[in-house]
Amino acid sequence: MGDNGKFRIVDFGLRIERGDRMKNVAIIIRALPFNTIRNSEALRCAVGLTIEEENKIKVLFIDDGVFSAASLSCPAAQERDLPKHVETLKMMEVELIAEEEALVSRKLKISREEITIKPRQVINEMISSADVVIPF
Amino acid sequence: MGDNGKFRIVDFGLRIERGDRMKNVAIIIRALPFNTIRNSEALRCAVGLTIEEENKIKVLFIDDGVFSAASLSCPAAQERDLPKHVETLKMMEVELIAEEEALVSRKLKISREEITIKPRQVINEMISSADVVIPF
Amino acid sequence: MKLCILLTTSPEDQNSIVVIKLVQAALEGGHTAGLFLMDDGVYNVVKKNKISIRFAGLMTKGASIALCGHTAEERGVGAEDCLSGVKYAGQYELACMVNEADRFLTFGG
Amino acid sequence: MKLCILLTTSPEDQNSIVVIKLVQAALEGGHTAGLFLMDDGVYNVVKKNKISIRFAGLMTKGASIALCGHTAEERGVGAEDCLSGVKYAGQYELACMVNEADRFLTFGG
Repeated sequence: MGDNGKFRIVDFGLRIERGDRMKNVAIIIRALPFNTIRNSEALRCAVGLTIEEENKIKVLFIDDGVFSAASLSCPAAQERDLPKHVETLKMMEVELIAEEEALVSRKLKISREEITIKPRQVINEMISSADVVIPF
Repeated sequence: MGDNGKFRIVDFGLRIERGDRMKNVAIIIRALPFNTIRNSEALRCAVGLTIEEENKIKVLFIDDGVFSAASLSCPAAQERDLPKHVETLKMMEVELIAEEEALVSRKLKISREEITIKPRQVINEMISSADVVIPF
Repeated sequence: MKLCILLTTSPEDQNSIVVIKLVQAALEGGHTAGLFLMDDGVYNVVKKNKISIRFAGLMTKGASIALCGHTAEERGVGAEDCLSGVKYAGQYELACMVNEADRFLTFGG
Repeated sequence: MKLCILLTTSPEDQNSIVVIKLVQAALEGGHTAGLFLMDDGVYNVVKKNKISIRFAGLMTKGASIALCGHTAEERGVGAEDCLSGVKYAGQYELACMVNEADRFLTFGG
């Protein structure tokens, strides 16, 4: 990327060649939604990670995590600011994806348009091609 | 028990008729041994519960908890004082019981004589007949 | 009836809210309630921890709260860090609670 | 190589020991290591918490440690409660770490 005008920050820790550092980050939400604040923290973390523009974030709801994706409009989810986080993430062009098989086997539906549904195989490929995977 | 000389402590909270208060307590250890200090805490708690002489304690290793029962002599277990706790419990006449089916399916053996092996059905009956069940 | 509860998880876990609501309901129903905190459960009554105000409220309404001093010390949580009224105790306290309780519940991980 | 680690569990979890040993090994191998603590993970660097001395040791050897001030505040853990040298930061710090790291690992519940 040397010639396209990307700058170098030589005095900022190890982030020497910023232009080379586009990172694909996969945040995985796989646990039941309301037993801890963990899933809310995962979304807050996803929002935070977008601050560094060189991070390209995906949020993947798999296994029991799809309960979080399916229940975003219920009072408990609102209490934990989940809808607000999801709206922010969409605004920041973060992809939010829920696992099709997990939804089917749990007879769940996604009502929020921010979240797209994809087969597990596709999600697995996203995980394995990510530079950084952060499971919650 | 009114006539057998058991005393009453009328000024000690709700513990009015101490003689009537023999409690069967089942402590259940069901998780893998070394990921947290939880199982060590369970045994320490069991030791503590024997201080009140009216508590009759059983420690039941079920499911993945049998790994704790089977690995009492390994260095990680010693680091967490598990053997010491088990010896103390035996001295205090606490029953230590591991689930037979869980051991078989995990191909584990119990080398410590403090721990007896019983079928799940028997353990289930112990749990359901206990006055207090403390799962760890 | 005397309801006693052992809580071993930090305020991060939903357990704290369930326990608070259970104890409130018990007290409102005219029952007695005692709490014993152990392991990360001790963080629930650290004064500087926001959730502690709700546990203080339970004590105001008559609940008794004790904690395992050993696990608190391991975490650097001294008696002075905890809500006033919380009994900085030991496993003996838990042993007595277990024996005295008409209903004893555990909320763990 | 720069190794960065996100730790979200309290010292009760074995994660803390694994992370300490990983970071030690990385530093001894001549690599750079950064830690970010979030949720109950912030308790690992509370000065009064016994395990914190081991994290202090990592900083002496060159590791950098930052934490999520928001989650610390929720727990009543102020900057003054933490080891000196720990950066009381925000999710921006984590975002940068994720971007800078050659290897990024998460240790959660």
